[in-house]
Amino acid sequence: MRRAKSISERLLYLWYLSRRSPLTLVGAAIILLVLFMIIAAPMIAPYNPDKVSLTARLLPPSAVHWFGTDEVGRDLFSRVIYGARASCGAAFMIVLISMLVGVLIGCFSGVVGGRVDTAIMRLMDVVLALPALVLAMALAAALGPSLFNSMLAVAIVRIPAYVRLARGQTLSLREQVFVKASRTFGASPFYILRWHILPNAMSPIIVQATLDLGGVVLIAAALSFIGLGAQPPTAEWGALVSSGRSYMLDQWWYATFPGLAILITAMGCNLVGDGIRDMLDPRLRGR
Amino acid sequence: AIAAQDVLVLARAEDPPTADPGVEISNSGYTLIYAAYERLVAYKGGSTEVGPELAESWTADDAGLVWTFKLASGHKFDDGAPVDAAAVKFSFDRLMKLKAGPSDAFPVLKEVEVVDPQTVKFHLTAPFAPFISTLAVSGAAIVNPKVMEHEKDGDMAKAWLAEHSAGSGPYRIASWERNQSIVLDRNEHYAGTKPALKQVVIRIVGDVSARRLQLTSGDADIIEQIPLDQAEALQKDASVVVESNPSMYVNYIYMNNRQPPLDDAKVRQAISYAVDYQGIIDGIMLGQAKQMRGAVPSGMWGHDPQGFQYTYDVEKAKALLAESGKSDIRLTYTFSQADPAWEPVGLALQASLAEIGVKLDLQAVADTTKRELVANGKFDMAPGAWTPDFADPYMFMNYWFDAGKMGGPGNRSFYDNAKVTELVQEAAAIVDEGKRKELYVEAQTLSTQDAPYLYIMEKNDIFARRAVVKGYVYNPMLIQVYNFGTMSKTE
Amino acid sequence: MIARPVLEVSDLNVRFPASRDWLGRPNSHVHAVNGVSLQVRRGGSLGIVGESGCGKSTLAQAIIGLAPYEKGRVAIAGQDLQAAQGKQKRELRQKMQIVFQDPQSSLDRRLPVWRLISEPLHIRGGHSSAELHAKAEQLAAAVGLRPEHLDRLPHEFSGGQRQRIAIARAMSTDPDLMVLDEPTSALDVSVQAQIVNLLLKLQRERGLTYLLISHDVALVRHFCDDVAVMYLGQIVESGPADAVLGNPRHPYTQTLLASAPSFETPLPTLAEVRIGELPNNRKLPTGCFYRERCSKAAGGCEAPQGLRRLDDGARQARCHLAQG
Amino acid sequence: MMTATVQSRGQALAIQNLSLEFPTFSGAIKALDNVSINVAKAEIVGIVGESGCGKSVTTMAATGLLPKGRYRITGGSVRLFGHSTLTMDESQLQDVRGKMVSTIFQEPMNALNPTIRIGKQLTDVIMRHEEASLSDARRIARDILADMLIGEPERVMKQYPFELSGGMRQRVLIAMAFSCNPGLIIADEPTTALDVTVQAVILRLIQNRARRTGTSVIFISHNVAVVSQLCDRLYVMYAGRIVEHGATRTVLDAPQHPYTQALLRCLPERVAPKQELEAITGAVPNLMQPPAGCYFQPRCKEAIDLCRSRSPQLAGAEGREVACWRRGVGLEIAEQGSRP
Amino acid sequence: MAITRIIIPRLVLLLFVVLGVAIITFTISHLIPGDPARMIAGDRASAETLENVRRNLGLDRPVVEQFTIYIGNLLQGDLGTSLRTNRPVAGDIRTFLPATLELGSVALFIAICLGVPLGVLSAVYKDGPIDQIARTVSVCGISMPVFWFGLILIYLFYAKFQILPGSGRLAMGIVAPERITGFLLIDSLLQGRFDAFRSAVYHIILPGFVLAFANMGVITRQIRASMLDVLQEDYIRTARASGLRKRMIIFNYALRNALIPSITLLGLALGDLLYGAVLTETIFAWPGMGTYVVTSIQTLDFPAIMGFTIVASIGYVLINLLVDLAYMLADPQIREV
Ligand SMILES: Nc1ncnc2c1ncn2[C@@H]1O[C@H](COP(=O)(O)OP(=O)(O)OP(=O)(O)O)[C@@H](O)[C@H]1O
Ligand SMILES: Nc1ncnc2c1ncn2[C@@H]1O[C@H](COP(=O)(O)OP(=O)(O)OP(=O)(O)O)[C@@H](O)[C@H]1O
Ligand SMILES: [Mg+2]
Ligand SMILES: [Mg+2]
Repeated sequence: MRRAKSISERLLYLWYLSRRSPLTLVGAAIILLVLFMIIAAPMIAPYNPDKVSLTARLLPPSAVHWFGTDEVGRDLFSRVIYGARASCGAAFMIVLISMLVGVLIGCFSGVVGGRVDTAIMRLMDVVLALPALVLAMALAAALGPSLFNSMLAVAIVRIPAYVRLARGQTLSLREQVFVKASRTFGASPFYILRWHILPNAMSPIIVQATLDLGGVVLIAAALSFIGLGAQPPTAEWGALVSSGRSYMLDQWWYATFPGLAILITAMGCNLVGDGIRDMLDPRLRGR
Repeated sequence: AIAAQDVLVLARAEDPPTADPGVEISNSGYTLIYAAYERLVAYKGGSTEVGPELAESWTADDAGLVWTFKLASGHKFDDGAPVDAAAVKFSFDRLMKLKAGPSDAFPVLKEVEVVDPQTVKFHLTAPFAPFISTLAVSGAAIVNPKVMEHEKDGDMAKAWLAEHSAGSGPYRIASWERNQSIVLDRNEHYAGTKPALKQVVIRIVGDVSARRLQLTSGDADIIEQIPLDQAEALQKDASVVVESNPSMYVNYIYMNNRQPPLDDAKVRQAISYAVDYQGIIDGIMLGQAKQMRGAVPSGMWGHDPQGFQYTYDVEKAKALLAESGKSDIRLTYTFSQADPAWEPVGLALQASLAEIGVKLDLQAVADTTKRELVANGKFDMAPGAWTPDFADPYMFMNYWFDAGKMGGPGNRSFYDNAKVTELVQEAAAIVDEGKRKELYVEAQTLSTQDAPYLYIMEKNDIFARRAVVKGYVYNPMLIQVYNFGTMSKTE
Repeated sequence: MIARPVLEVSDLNVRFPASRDWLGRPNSHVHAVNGVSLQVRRGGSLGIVGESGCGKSTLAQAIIGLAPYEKGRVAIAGQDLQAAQGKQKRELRQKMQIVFQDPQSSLDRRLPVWRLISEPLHIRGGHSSAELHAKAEQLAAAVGLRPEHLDRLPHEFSGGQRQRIAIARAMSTDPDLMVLDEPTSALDVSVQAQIVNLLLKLQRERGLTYLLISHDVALVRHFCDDVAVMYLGQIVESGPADAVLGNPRHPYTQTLLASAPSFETPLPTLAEVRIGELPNNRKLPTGCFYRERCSKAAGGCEAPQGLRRLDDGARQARCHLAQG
Repeated sequence: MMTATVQSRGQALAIQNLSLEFPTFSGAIKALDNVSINVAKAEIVGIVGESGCGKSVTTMAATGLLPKGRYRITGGSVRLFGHSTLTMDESQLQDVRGKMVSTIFQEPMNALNPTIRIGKQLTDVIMRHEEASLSDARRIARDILADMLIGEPERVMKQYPFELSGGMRQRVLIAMAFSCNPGLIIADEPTTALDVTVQAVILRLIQNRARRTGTSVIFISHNVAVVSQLCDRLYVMYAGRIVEHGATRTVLDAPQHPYTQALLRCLPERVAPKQELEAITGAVPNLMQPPAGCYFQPRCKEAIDLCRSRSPQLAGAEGREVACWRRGVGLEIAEQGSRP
Repeated sequence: MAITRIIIPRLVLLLFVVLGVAIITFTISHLIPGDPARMIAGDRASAETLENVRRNLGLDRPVVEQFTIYIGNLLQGDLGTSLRTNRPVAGDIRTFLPATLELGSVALFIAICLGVPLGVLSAVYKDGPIDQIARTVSVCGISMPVFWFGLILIYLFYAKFQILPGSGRLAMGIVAPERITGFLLIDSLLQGRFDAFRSAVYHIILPGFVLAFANMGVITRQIRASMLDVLQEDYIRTARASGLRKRMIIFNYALRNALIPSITLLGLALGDLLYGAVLTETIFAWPGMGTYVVTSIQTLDFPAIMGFTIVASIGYVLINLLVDLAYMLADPQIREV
């Protein structure tokens, strides 16, 4: 009963906050749209995205092909819609993997402390100093270019950010009075991690992850653009821009629409991330 | 800004890796090497036959093991030093010592001997029919022995020659801003007629559209690597000429003869019948190609105009497949982006094979990875592109079918037919061209029946130049290589 | 026979690393507690007063086991806490409980009240959720919270109520000693009175033993049997509350009392209060720690001062000028 | 005595029936309701009340320091030396602040800019309001620091805030407040975060300087004892309303409002050790949904029906007013039905 | 004291990083399926030739030995020889680095000049129309796929309107000035080559802006956030209460403190700049490290990739060292302790 009330209250509160920041609403709308595209792609897409039609090459946007067609006559609108699956799916996996691994390492490092902590952090410094894109490219080159491999690479280079964040949270929470109190009751480090640190550290980490999602959509697309990510004929936005690139002069639509899709999706993630961060910000809360 | 009349600007996508004839193996580098160096022999005009260049005349002993060259006088390196027999010896010694890619054109070279300053002798370990042709390749360029002054850590001046030149060609490399531009200046000591172009500038312009815009605006005189669609668009511009010439650049697909079910010739034949060749040529190549007929392309002697050609015949393909007794075939097409046609061809192939019930998965990998997989036979089907290094059917027949050259060197479908191997080896060892041609035609007939490769197409070589650029002579052996020395710009 | 004290602290020293070299080794220290000895009788209450930064909280934390110490001994019911290990250590820890100054930050804002109150028991283990809830309900009732409060989150409470939750939590293990580190200084006076009443009531009813830390002299006078005045990590005067606060002997205690605002006395003149700050505790002064600020400083103050017993024997002061 | 002479010299600050609210998601917080405060020239006036009762909001509203757009003034007026501050725009306010009225805030730890040297922070203010060259400004700053009994003003001016102790910082802030000789100083709990010994010094410094320069002071505190030592007159606030005011001694010796009485009775210093204190039950009302009638009535032991339905008005003699039905003073007004 | 405390651990870290990066890239380069020898000799190369090339590259030796040799050379500043260009990698990097640095500095300059004021305005007029606009612009910047943005701008400004060049650093006919710093903008001025300067300026506008735009977004967001933090600090209230002018408060009192947390960000932004530069350079055919490393990766030129990676990581650590020092200068509390 009471719970239910507080949930509806919270929803109302969220609505109130987002009304105050219309941009967050825009972001949320974008994300919903993209989710819809991912789930309902077969229903929205007017054509099979991989259907080659050599007679319908490079047609301009029209009522039949909203975004035109590509050099082998595939419908670009359908490809952009299906592209959401590859592009966003990859980004989501990257963020998920790096977040889980990073939080695990970070909390462990923060709780254990001492030499182990130092060693872990130095290692993270090294990973952090690796130019992200280059490591991604090198790994992709080493393991063969594929969405999965470049995903793995990006995930690896993103781990340190989460490690630092989680460790920072752990360290600062460890100094919080309620955690100290728990220690005076004889709580084990594991108990403190389970009951106090993880639940309290999660919100900033989730905010970070949402913001990251936007960045990772860009990176995944960039890798595909350079030819190291998703491989043709997979419809992926970065790869689409890449193939559209050489047709820019005569067939501007080819590269333009998938690029717009990337931009808008990344904006959605960033806007929502910013919004959530503002909502969780205790300073803005009461007002 | 339109470049001056005596300066020719060439825009292309990438910097040549190096300009060292002893190392460089890409056409991109040949542009420089052919402009800066001379060889003993040269292709005659647009033909694949060779004629004198530094060598005035030559003779061979009966066994074909010793070749004697008489050097023409008057040829000078760009520092004024004469080109003599010692330089020839030096160049080949250096080539063989470096033993990088280019040296592979000389598998039987034993020794070069200086007889007198104008006479030089080549000793071979075995008769090698294409020998004279091989002397026209980039690696056979004659290098000024003085480059050894630039030697560092025993590298035979490799580092220096990577971006300088030391030859007797019409031009010399004046400056090289990596990834930006290369300036070729006239070699004042060049023995031939003084070139009309004072300077040739090669600009690196990565983006196709940018190259195209530079051509139409007159900033560039020649642009390379233009996609077919752009070529079509460019053709509409009156001030631009799109050069499209039949080349010996062939696109074919390796079928791994060692790997079931492709080890069965029936299956390979079925696949060969299932492909819509004309569809590919029209749809993907916009007609700028033609279907291959046997291994030797039409521009090369040894080509068999009556040779057997697979046609698009789904029924026959299905029947052959049924004969083979194989079903549920699932194959992988391993490709890279090195050639822009490979991906669409893969897609077309996928569609075609689906019609005969063969499922084809496309697997895209880095080009280096693809090469490695192919070299080690870890693939089902993979597209390949081939150009001859020297003008001899040897480049196709012996590389593609000799069971001793399996994997990387050339026989990438791991085709093993003892009879064919014997035929091509015999053809390589005799000098008589008529006899050789017979042997090669026979080998082609035999091998085409086995369908080790999918013979797709001979592509046209396409680049665009401004109409004011005159005097260009196309030679199918010299893709991306221009006769700058005899070209000019006139209104 | 005098019962054994619940808490015995002897010659406790606590220092924190203040700066480190590049290898991370401390190369200077903050000397927060410098040789404190004290005892708390069962059922009694000891107040500790002193300026901010004099080491009161550090002392409390060292006692409760949150601040490591190198020198000295803390014994609870005769058992040394630092020497204990494992389960025994946890049990010893649960014999002491602490109530912090800020009730807001001492409660995890994500846990419901019943979970907060029963956390020490949860950690001890062996109780079902229902048992914990029931136990929490009893404790809540004892501190004046209603059962319907148990499922709420701390942010739904006022400061005073939160402090009640913290007190209920501290009582959950039936501790021998409760350390109260400024339990009311974050609260309004009206609420302070509620909490003080509650604490006193609990002491009367359950015979709790308190160690109260505060800088409010009036509160300590009201609340405690005994008082110890701290200055720069040392106890400078101690004894029964009425005696020490009614008739201070140490010059520092005198200044402290004179400065405390009151209705009756006007503001002290500037000369009376003497401007001065707590000396740096990175480098401890020599001799009497208070010498620099002391208006009565005289010969003999350069020597380190020990606690000396005064007249009746119940009081001690760390000043050679304090009349015995 | 002193009060009389001071009042004849005119008003420094006159807040008349100021009402103010903060609109929020779940409703408006009625932070101030009909607050009237008068400060005569050279007078030291105290405002006491529990945390959140609106002490700071009152003075910040009067000086225009509340965050723009976050609050709404629903009535009343503020006159500062005859100027209406509520109608001023930001640039006029900028001229008033520091020059006519200065504020000393509660937290000395964060009230000085951590990255700017003390001297610069002081001279910036001085040069903003006085026509002074940098060297003049430095001299003024030095003098006033010395006046605040800061040992080596020159050295302190070269230091950063974090190098000073809390007491020193608060003295710097007081110096800054006094630096342009404003007519009114608002001291918003300037000593709450400090030790008693330091507190005594600070209070003395404020008092001495104010008396010497004839500056009016509003001293905000929740510590009645502190206020009693310092102030001429006293306002007691509860939940956004003034419940009682009068000369300090009168209010403390003979508190009229039950809240004031309870506040004084719950102090430990007035009760024998270990005795139960007379705590005020319950908690301060939620200003979003304040109780009907007198805001104190839910906690008041003497509340009658009238208290639960109608808000009492301040009433009484000039300079000594109480808002309580039980004291009878307001009854007549209530009967006239001026306010529900 | 404080300085050494900051520098020494960083230098130790530098060693760690270089070693770590070397190990990682070296390992990757040996996991790679591609054979560098085949790359040099061409894929038709005979087994014999391959063998010879491998021997020349030292690839026939045990991996550990190869690594030791590599590290030994590294310590002498020798990054090996590029497989593709046959030139020393260190030399290649020296050739290409200035172009990237020039592009990066210009982009950073633009980003700071636009981003900081935008962030300040956005915070000062929080929730107002300016704020909404600034936030939209900054989110656009952060979310912009650099490679696509570059393409669009090239299409518009170069192809359509033909007002700006779309690739390279200098126009066709213009001879590059002597190389002094490698920064064309500086070299051309030093030599009084105004034609080259003009051309260089024209050429850097588009790539500079594209690269700047993303970073501007990040900077705006950061400055806005820290300005908002700072503006609600007590000392700002003090400054307001003492009647200081709004402009003075914002720029002298608030911005200064808001910049301190942003310095750290600047370090990160520089890292991002590198990533953005790689993409921007490929789009604009900018002859810098980005183009170099992309080509190297496409051709699996591992000495070049390793060299680049090591140099980039050293750069990263050094930038962070600088950031820490700047932090120390900006924050007196750290400086004086
Ligand atoms: N974790 C710590 N690390 C370093 N120094 C510390 C630490 N905790 C306390 N200190 C220092 O020890 C000294 C004593 O601090 P403590 O908190 O015990 O004082 P206190 O008497 O409780 O003051 P307050 O009344 O302000 O709470 C202070 O100088 C403080 O700066
Ligand atoms: N910006 C604001 N937005 C919303 N409510 C506010 C704001 N500022 C103050 N309030 C509310 O106004 C009321 C009065 O606050 P004020 O700060 O004046 O209290 P105070 O008497 O100064 O308390 P304290 O002694 O804690 O300083 C409080 O209930 C507070 O929650
Ligand atoms: Mg404390
Ligand atoms: Mg206040």
